[in-house]
Amino acid sequence: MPLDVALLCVGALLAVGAASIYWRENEDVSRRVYSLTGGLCAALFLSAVVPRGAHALSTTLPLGLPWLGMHFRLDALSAFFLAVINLAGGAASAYAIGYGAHEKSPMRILPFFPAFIAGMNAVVLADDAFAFLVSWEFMSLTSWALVISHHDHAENRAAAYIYLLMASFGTLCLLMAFAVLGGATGAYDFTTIREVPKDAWKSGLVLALTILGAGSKAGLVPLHIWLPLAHPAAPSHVSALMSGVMTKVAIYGFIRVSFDLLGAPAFWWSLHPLVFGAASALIGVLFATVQSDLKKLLAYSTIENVGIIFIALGLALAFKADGQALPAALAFTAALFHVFNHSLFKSVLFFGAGAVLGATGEKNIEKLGGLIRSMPRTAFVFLGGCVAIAALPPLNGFVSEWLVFQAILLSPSLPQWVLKLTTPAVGVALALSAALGAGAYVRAFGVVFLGRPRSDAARQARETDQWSLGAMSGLLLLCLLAGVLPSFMIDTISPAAAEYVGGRMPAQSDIAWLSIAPVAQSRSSYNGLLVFGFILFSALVAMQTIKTLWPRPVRRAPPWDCGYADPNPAAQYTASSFAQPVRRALGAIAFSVRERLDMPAPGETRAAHFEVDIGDRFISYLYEPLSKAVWFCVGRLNVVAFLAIQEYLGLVFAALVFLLLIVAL
Amino acid sequence: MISEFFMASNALVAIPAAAAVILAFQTDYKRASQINFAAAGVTLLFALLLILKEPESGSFLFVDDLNIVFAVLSTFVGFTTSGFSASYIRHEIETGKLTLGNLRFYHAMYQALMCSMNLALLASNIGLMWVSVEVATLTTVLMVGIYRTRDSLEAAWKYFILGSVGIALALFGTILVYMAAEPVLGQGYDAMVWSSLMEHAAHFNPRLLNVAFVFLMLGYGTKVGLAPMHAWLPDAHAEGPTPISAVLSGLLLNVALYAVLRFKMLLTANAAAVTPGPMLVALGLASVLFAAFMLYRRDDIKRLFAYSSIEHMGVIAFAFGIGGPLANFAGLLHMAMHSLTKSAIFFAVGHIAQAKGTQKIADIRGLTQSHPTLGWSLVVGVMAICGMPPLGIFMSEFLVVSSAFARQPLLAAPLVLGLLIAFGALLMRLIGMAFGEPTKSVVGEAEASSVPLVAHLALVLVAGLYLPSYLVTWFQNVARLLG
Amino acid sequence: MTFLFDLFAQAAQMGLVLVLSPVLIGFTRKVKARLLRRRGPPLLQPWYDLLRLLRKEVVLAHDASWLYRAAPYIIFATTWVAASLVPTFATGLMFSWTADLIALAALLGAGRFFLALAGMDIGTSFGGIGSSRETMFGSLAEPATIMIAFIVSLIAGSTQLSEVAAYMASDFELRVSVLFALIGLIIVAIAENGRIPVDNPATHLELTMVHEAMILEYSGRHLAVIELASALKLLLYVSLIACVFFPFGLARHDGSLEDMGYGVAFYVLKLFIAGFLLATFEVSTAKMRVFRVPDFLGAALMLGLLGTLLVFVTRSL
Amino acid sequence: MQHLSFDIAHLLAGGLVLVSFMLLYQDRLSGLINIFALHAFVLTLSVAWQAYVQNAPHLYLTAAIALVFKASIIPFSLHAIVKRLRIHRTVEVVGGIGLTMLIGMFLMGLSLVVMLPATTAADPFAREDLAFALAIVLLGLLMMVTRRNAVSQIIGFMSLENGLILAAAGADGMPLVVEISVALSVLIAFIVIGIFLFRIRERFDTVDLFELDRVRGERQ
Repeated sequence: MPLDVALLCVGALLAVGAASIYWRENEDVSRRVYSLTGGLCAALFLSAVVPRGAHALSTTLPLGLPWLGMHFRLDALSAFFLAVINLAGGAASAYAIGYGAHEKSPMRILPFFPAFIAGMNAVVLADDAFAFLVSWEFMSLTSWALVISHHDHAENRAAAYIYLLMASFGTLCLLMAFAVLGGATGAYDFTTIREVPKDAWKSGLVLALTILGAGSKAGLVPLHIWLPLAHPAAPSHVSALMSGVMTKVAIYGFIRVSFDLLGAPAFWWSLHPLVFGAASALIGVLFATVQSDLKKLLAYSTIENVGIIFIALGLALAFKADGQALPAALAFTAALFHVFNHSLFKSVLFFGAGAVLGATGEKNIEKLGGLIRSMPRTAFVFLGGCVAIAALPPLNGFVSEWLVFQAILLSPSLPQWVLKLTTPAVGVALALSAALGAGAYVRAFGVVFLGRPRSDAARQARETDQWSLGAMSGLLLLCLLAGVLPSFMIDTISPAAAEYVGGRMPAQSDIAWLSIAPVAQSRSSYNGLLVFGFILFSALVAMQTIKTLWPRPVRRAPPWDCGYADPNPAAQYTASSFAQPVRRALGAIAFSVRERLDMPAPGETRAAHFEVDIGDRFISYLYEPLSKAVWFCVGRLNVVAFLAIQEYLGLVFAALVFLLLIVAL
Repeated sequence: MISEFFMASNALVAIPAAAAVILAFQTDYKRASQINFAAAGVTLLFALLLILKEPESGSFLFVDDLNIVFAVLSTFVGFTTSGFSASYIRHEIETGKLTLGNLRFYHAMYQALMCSMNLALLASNIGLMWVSVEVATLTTVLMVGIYRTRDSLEAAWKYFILGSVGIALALFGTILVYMAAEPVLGQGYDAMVWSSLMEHAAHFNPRLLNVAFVFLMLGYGTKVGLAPMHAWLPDAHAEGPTPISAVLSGLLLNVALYAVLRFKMLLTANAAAVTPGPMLVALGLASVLFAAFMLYRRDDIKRLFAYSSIEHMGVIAFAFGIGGPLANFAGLLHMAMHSLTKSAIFFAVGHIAQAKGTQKIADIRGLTQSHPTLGWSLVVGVMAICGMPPLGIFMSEFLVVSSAFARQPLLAAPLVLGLLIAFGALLMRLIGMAFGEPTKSVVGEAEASSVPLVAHLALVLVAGLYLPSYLVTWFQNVARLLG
Repeated sequence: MTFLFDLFAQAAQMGLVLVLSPVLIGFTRKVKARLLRRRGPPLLQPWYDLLRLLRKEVVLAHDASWLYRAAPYIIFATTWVAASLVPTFATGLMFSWTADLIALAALLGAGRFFLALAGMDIGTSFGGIGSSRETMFGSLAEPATIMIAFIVSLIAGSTQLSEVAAYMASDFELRVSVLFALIGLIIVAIAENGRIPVDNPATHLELTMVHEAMILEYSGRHLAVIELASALKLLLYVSLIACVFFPFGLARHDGSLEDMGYGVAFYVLKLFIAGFLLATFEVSTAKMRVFRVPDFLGAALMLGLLGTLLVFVTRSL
Repeated sequence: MQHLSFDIAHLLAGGLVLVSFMLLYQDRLSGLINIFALHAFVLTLSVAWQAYVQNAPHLYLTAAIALVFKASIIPFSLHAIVKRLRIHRTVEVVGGIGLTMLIGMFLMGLSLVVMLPATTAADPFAREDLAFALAIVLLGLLMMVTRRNAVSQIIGFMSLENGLILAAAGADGMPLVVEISVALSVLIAFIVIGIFLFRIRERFDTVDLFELDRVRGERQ
């Protein structure tokens, strides 16, 4: 029943997308479309969370490949992802009711937005290779249309180009993976694929192809280059969905193949996710630290979080391969928990970025500042999002990272030496990326909202509308709840864990004081509720005592700044100067920096000039050579377009003689 | 004999022939285009009638599962194209590109082309098939050259020379097949009839069949447009009137492909002969990769899509070369989807070229803004031709790649590479044409009737989501036939 | 009854750390002064300063936002909670399991987060310098802390400080990785508390200052709260080192009252020793350039990683 | 009788191949046209002989077509065209006659290697004829590829067609030969007319209706 409802809603979403074209004349079309989408997302969310009983629901529609039909299935995992998708999707729709109002060409967005959400839902519901790939590529296609919706900027068009190219590369990889799994006989439905026995090289090939396919969609380094281009290009509520949800759908694809379809894992499967995950976490966060475009910054931090999730998944694979059910469950739970968290706070942050963009029309944070005074509510919510994503207690980001750390702490029990040597390194990468992430968000919030406005646009900013604020605060509230009451989340996830890694964490909700203990109370435990309570309590106590004992007035005065106070806002610390120490110390890990300083000699009156440009090594060492190679072949082959007829005849002649020789000999 | 006279398949040849004669004397071009449309429609009806009463076989024509697929497809595309050409030529007359005399000739030739192609598809013996393919070539040559500009004449000439060499090679192959059959089936007509050939193929002299297939492959392959015999195709598509480009891509290539498939079946029926699969696979891969690279530097919109036709013919040849029920099914599906999509794209391209007054890709920008219907249908069409879901070609490419990769990964990998490279080129061009700041346009949106265009795209969309089981069993029979 | 007793013990610890932290600062200053042949301020001088600050009016810059005013209390709260969750005189106190070693690091991280934000709020150049550098140091110090946490918790088989302390007290054999952890933690402690050679807590007009630069604009009660928080932070690190590496004389939470008394005595003793060592170290070294600090912290991180690797490997032997 | 007829057929087919080689060798246009007439004439003889041997009357028709159309009308009109285009004296510079000859020999050998083992079943007439026909086809194609001048390229094409006719005639009792030869003649007529219309002086692909030097649209 819930599955049927879900499929019905997916169809309805598509219908809404189509209907928007007919409604294009009347003026409240965008409000109508977004509210309908929101409602359908709510329905889908409900159908995901209503109790289904133990076994998975499945159904088959007479679509797609005729002898196969389209199989759909709703089990614990897909239900979880369904919930994640539609939570964010509903929030995005609600946000867009406000945000989409000042969209100059709404008809380039409205038809595709519901279709995009429908595609993502269909991916997690699909139960055969064809349905999966159709919805997967449909998701890419619709999001492409959304990325190119602001098509009058050349960089958006370039972003859209690279995006769809990478996306279909990924799809082709997945297609080949499924071909290896079930192509020979045309038995594409997952139930059959599960039963087919796989030999080592086959599953290795499938795994590699899946990493390429899912990784290119999830933005795993080195397949990430499209992500920081495409996500900022789309309108903010779409960027939120692409960053917060679509990458998760890609992760779902990876889980589905590597934990489900491929059967029992071998230990070396875990190496790719671990290594690439660690690389993504570090490189992503370092790029985020030096970005000065707010949405690009958020996109890079998405790469970081995807990396964290892949690290957890790699650990889960390793434990599962070694038959350690409990640690596997812990790692798996951590991964899914982080999926959930990231979808929440990344949406909040993109919504906030959209609000800032709407209020100032400025994406470059070097031109912002002081918005906390003109848009206090947005500032508060954005701050909450920053705290959450910076993995600080008591919000939810910390809980999932804490769980990942706990999983790493269990990994010495893994027998393989290569894993013994890898996991600590991965742990360092994780710790570094967590800390750097905090720094990156200090910079983001501090430069955008604190200090003094650096441009007129920032000076004239106004608070954003109620819908946007409502959506953001709702998600932030969820972040807080997931942070202080993690035990419920863990227990919600554990059925999926039980199904896919064959073990579950001890039930958390009955531990005293609602604290969580992954393995045992004595080994490690954390209690978000109490931490939150204590912080609140002690802060209030301190404030109250001071206020009552020493009530002293507050006087406003110009800043002192050691006497150097400079009224000019340009004298503030800029974003790039803020990032400079990290860039100097750690930048070499991730990118190639070129600093150019033009310092006038003493006595010269012209201004000094300093600029930094930061290059992605993967682009300069991987992608540019590739495109060069293609263009080389193009140039070489192009002469064939301009031969004389008899030269063409010569080609035919040569082919004829060649084939005759073959049959003759 | 009487019963044979009333065969529905005769109508497929007779109606266009009659229409051609009528149109040759019809001076009013509006009336002419209506007659053209009507004749194509009736032909289509008879083709559909064939589905019900197949198989039937006479002394010159015969109908079986294989050629009826092609017949229905070609009559359908011929019908829609005649509809499109009605609205296309109106504009050509208004802009004075074509004179009334040209048009009389044009319409007559259109029906003659239909006639010869149907004849080639339904011909029950290899000699007749050869003759009709040759006639089809001549008619299309005349149509390609119809604008009388230097480029069009040159394209026609190139097409003519390469085509006739191909035809000659095919003829030699045909003769060889006869000589292979003659010792078994005895002298005379019998040794050229498909049915008897297929029956006794097992006893033919295999080595002679091999040599024959080399000639037939290259000869008819030239008309299919497989590399390296492709050279005529881009120019012919680019310089002729757009309806003819649509017919070329949508039909003529298929007709030639049909011939190749027939002879492939003949060879597969003979155990001792070489398996034709590898030859098809090799030519297919060559075409895909070659066309994929060639797409990048095209600056003429019709040439661009002509090269994409080469690419897709390569994919189809590859599928049939791989063989097996799954791949053959995929090949047939891909062929059908490609004809529909590519002709739709050429419909759109024709209107676009008229609306923008140029075929230079560089001068076409921002279509989705200046001509929303045209622009978006171009986007849909290109996405379809690139194998994006939920459109039909995705399904066939899914089947081709997956069935091939499961069995010969080393062959499928280059195919996938070619598809990706081609996609890169087409997407680049598409974004350039459909988005960005629109360029100046000479004609507004409303001029063109987009019914055939939308109809094709709708069909492709539906096929991508749902194939009626009747069609599927039908295709599967054919796939089994193809071995 | 026991519940009340536990509650009392927990409260006692909270009070204790609050009271002792400025005293520790004062003691360190005193020792330094003596080592420099000065008499130095009285032991309780930090408390006097705090009270004086509390009695003063608050001067806020025009551009100061609500965040600027809230930050001191948040910083204070996080630090205080963290400090009161580290076993000082007794293990396994009522709420000691609320946050383990990693959570403590994260709590301090939260404090740093808001401190850095507060530094940027007024929009002065000094504040920016301070925040930027603090972020830089933090992003190296925090991983180092976590690596050290890995080492000790892998050895003790738990991230719970009480458990770790108990384990270390009961069957403790000196491992090289423990040594690494100790050195690393000391480095981190020095850096995090802005002591020489990383930063100089005694100066205000030096371009290399970090902590002081961020709180430059604070005054009155806000400044007092922040100073108290930083004192708590120092105390926290000292007691962390003490309870992990020198867990002598720690009482158990179910121990009798006099055990607790002994525990307190031991604890105070440890504090004074630590303060003495810190002072001597500070007078014997010079401050380093800011851009050498990453190397300094990087050393801690490397030590942590080495130690962890050693533990991973030795675990399986 | 059987033996003799075989010898004659063999002789004629071989003669045709020989003439093809002469075509390859000849580099003066008018001379080329005359040799082509000879080629067509030999074809006529050989087709006629086949007709007589297989007593297939319709082949006489084919032979007649060959004689009338290929051996007289075409050469005549080609002479006219060549005169009209004022290229009747041009001596083609063919890159290395010797090399062309060598390739021709190779092709001859190839066609024998391909055909003889392939046609063991067929009767001797067919075998020989077929081998020679293939040789003629290949030589004609070779001529089209190597020659630069339009007229000589056409002649190459037509000799290729002659090879086809020879093969068709050689195939015992093959139906539709007449139709096919007619169709081919139409094709050739088209080409000749095309040449005449477009006044192609140089190669096939320079239809110089207008100015000679031009840049095709795509050449960047």
